[in-house]
Amino acid sequence: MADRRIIYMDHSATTCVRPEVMEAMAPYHAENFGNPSSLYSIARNSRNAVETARAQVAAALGASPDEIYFTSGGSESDNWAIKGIAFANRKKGDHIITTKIEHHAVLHTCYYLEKQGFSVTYLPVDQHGLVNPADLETAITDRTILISVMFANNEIGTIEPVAELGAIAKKHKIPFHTDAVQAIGNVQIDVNAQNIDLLSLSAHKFSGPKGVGALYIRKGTKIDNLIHGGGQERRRRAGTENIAGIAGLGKAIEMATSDIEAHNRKIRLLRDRLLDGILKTIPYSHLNGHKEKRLPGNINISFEFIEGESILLWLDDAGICASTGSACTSGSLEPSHVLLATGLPAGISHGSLRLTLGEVNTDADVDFVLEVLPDVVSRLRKMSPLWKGEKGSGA
Amino acid sequence: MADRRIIYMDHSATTCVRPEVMEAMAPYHAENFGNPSSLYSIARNSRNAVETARAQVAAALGASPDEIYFTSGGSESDNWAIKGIAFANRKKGDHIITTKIEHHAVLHTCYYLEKQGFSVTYLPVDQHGLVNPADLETAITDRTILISVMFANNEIGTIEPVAELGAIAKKHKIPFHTDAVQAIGNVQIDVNAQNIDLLSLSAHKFSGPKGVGALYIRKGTKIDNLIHGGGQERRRRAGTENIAGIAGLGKAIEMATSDIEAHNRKIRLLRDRLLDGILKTIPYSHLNGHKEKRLPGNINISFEFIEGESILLWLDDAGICASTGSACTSGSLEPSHVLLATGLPAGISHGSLRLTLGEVNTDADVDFVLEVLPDVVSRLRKMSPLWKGEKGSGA
Amino acid sequence: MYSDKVMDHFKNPRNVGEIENADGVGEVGNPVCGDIMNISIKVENNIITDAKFKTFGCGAAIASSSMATELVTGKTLEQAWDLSNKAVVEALNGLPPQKVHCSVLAEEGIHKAINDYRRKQGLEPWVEKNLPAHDHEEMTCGT
Amino acid sequence: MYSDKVMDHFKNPRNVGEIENADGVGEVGNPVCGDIMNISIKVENNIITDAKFKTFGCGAAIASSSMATELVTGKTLEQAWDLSNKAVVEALNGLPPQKVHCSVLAEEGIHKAINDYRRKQGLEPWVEKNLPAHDHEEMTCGT
Ligand SMILES: Cc1ncc(COP(=O)(O)O)c(C=O)c1O
Ligand SMILES: Cc1ncc(COP(=O)(O)O)c(C=O)c1O
Repeated sequence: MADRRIIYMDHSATTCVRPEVMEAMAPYHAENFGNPSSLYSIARNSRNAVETARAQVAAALGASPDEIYFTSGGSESDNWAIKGIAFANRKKGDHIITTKIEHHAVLHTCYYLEKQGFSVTYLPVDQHGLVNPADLETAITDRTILISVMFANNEIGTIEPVAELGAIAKKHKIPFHTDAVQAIGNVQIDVNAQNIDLLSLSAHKFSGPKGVGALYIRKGTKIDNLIHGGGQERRRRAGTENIAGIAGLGKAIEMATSDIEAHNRKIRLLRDRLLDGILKTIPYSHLNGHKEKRLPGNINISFEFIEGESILLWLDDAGICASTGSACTSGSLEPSHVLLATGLPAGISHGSLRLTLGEVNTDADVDFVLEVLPDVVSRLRKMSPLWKGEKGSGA
Repeated sequence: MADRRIIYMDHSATTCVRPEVMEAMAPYHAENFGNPSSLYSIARNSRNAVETARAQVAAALGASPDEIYFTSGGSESDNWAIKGIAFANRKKGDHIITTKIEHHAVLHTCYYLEKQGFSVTYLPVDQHGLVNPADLETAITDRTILISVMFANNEIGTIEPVAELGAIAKKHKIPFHTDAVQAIGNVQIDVNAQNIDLLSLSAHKFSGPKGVGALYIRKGTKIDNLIHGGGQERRRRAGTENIAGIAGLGKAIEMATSDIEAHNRKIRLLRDRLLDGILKTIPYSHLNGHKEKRLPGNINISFEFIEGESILLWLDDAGICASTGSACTSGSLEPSHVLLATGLPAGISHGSLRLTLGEVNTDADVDFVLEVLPDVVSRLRKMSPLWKGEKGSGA
Repeated sequence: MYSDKVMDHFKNPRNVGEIENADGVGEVGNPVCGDIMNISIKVENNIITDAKFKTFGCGAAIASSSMATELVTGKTLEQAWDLSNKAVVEALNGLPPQKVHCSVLAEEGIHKAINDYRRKQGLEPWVEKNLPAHDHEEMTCGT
Repeated sequence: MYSDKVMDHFKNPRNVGEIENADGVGEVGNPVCGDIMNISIKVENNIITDAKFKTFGCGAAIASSSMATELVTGKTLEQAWDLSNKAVVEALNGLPPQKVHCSVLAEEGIHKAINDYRRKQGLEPWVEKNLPAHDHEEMTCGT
């Protein structure tokens, strides 16, 4: 029915590796295969690749290279930050503060720690998904050993007041972690100006390879290892380094953060046209998240009376790649915990669609989605027992 | 002085990715970049790649695909197996049994668990590095919740009586983990016949990529997650999958285990000629490890009166890549914990050299090492204050 | 993730709609769980001559409703009552484990429509014999 | 990991050997730590006219011994005594942190040889003024 052109609008799930990143990785797949821990000269190339990437990541965050540790991705970084701080500071306290809208890598880690005897406060958010700094201030006790608030939400794209939250943490001398997996390349980050003590990132979210990420750990932070063993990463993260992946991460973050302003301007323009078009042509549709404080490429819309997966299947049929929420919960039956936290009724949150735009998207892509989506919604509404027709909509 | 041909004899540290493995990975670097958790069709290729690899790993181990979980490498697998079992079974007991010669990924994990209140027995080994099953039997208490014994040692190459140790564990209904990182492709593995409940492996040790590994977990084993979060790997290991790496791991293990006998025959022939040549031409040199129960490519020799690093530097100068022990401890000042456990005096263990051969090595490589090594040893001995000359050696 | 059969019934659903003056109607599920099925049937001489559905739900829910209405059409009420969710799953060439509940919902919708008919006829409603035997592990919503 | 200067002194070590009838000899380190240095010196008119070493140890240990013997040759005993491990590290264009102890060992070897000379001359041995100021973090063996 539709042409088989693929329109990828799921950049928050993952991205395609850029050609320049492929190039940066190429020498380390086979040719320069030495183990960086080895002494002989051919291993020196591997070592240099890792240290170059470390400097690139540090530069992107305003950090020092010896505060950057490579991991296998955002989930490992989140787990390490939270468990590492929790277990290392258990004698000092047992209370952790996070939010109701974190990624599962943070939430499930916190649930696990609750089973291990820690207590966790999950801060609420307002209808736009924003954490209120006053709530954080109130939640802090003298047993609090960690505050973890994501930089930008993966489902609704809301950007949190991280610098302000970090300042509160700093005032109370509590380590502040932020899951910046969705923020890299979209938001200007400076760990010092923004009072961040730990920061998670994942390469595949900004045109780097899958299976590699990093954790920024401010010098002097007391944290246990998550993966014990060999002396890699200055004895803090064991395991033979994923050299190719690390080299790719370095190049990708350098490129993604080289001109965030221009990137945002371009993406936001496309996004806003798509968003306005959808809201105008499809009745009973509402934007989720914050109007301004949101990731430049993110659209999250609820369509009443229909269910999200069936929208995705029809979009896929037209070659449009989209998502209902975070990719890893697409098999789940539960409505999005993020949308519920913003106060959206469960029934409506089931009918939410996430479109996340990236550099590859064009005006033609936007036009095509605007052509396809209204039909899909109306087709599904026509078979929905909840839909009773709608005068103003012509349906 | 020497020609710049590189002779790589450090296959236990890491290996070069095979061309066929590169090929298997290629489609997943950029082209098929979909997140396997996504619903749309382009993500199906990613999903299929992961499931193909899972079947390949399962086949290599005599396991079922739904018992295979992908990780970021051997260290993560070891950490997961040990911490995951320990924390999940804490109510049942707090005692772990392992050996003195494990890789640091196991040892340091156990040290960490000791700090968390677990008690650990480190079984001794004999002068060949072999664990005595009777010692295991004796060490078991009614608080024992995990036994972890490596399949083959990374430094001295000794192959442990895993099936027998596993049978003892089974008799006592205690989960049995084996670090098989060095064994894959060198030893026939069958998790059922060998009574293995958990098994760690790492792709880069058998011509696969770095930064990807797997953990086999027997169905029904009670184990906590190490990395919590999204629902990947059937909810047991969160994180967007390293598709390219996983595809590479699958291909690599399939190839490495397709004809272990032929591989061993070839490598052993080369290895034995090299070993005999060294022992014959260099006085005061002794083989470490077991003569027969050893990895086919492994040579670990101590040269009295000299120190290992300086041997490596000279070998590197001649283009020969070797190691003193495990690559990740090459910066360390401590003598190898493995050699000490076999009863070798610290002074002598400092002078140990590990040469590990692989498929790429040739007769010419062996000849060249036999040409270079005796000179290196004698040059260093001449400047050693411990060396008092030696009649029989002509030095 | 879905079989071709599921995708066919999702994209070309049979029997969409509501039968006017239906002899029996059943609505099951709820919006919180993300699935609602409305099944209406026409019955003549103890035989279901027509069945229609309206569904709010995922691809599997739509395909299950479509398949279930197709399967019961032309069947006696007894045969239709005995239609299990398994038969729906099989006819669809399988469903992913976390989607099996959709087929259960379809079975329940048919049952509810049949009993609605029986009640309207002044007959005793039939009692569910088999507790739905499906994978509850992944579920947090009751069907 | 090593500077070109270190590699040069490792591959072309200066002053290897033992001086026959040396005026002073110092041996430091032990095999358990994997480093032993033996330094012998020839002294004329309070000046070190020759210095030789034998070393069991890593690349840094060999290069440090070579460099230290070179640095003290031609110096007065006072100047040689004041040669710090830092001077050795600098002359080698740096050493990796975990290898700095090798330069300390060289300093100690020179000191021991000088005091051996002084003792043989019936002089009071000099006292170590500065505690070796080096990175002990990575060390498990005392130098
Ligand atoms: C026996 C053994 N276990 C575990 C590891 C750790 O594997 P990786 O470096 O891939 O994490 C290694 C290799 O470094 C090893 O030889
Ligand atoms: C906000 C956020 N945190 C963490 C993650 C986990 O990252 P990864 O899948 O690379 O482990 C993701 C993406 O999946 C994310 O969007």
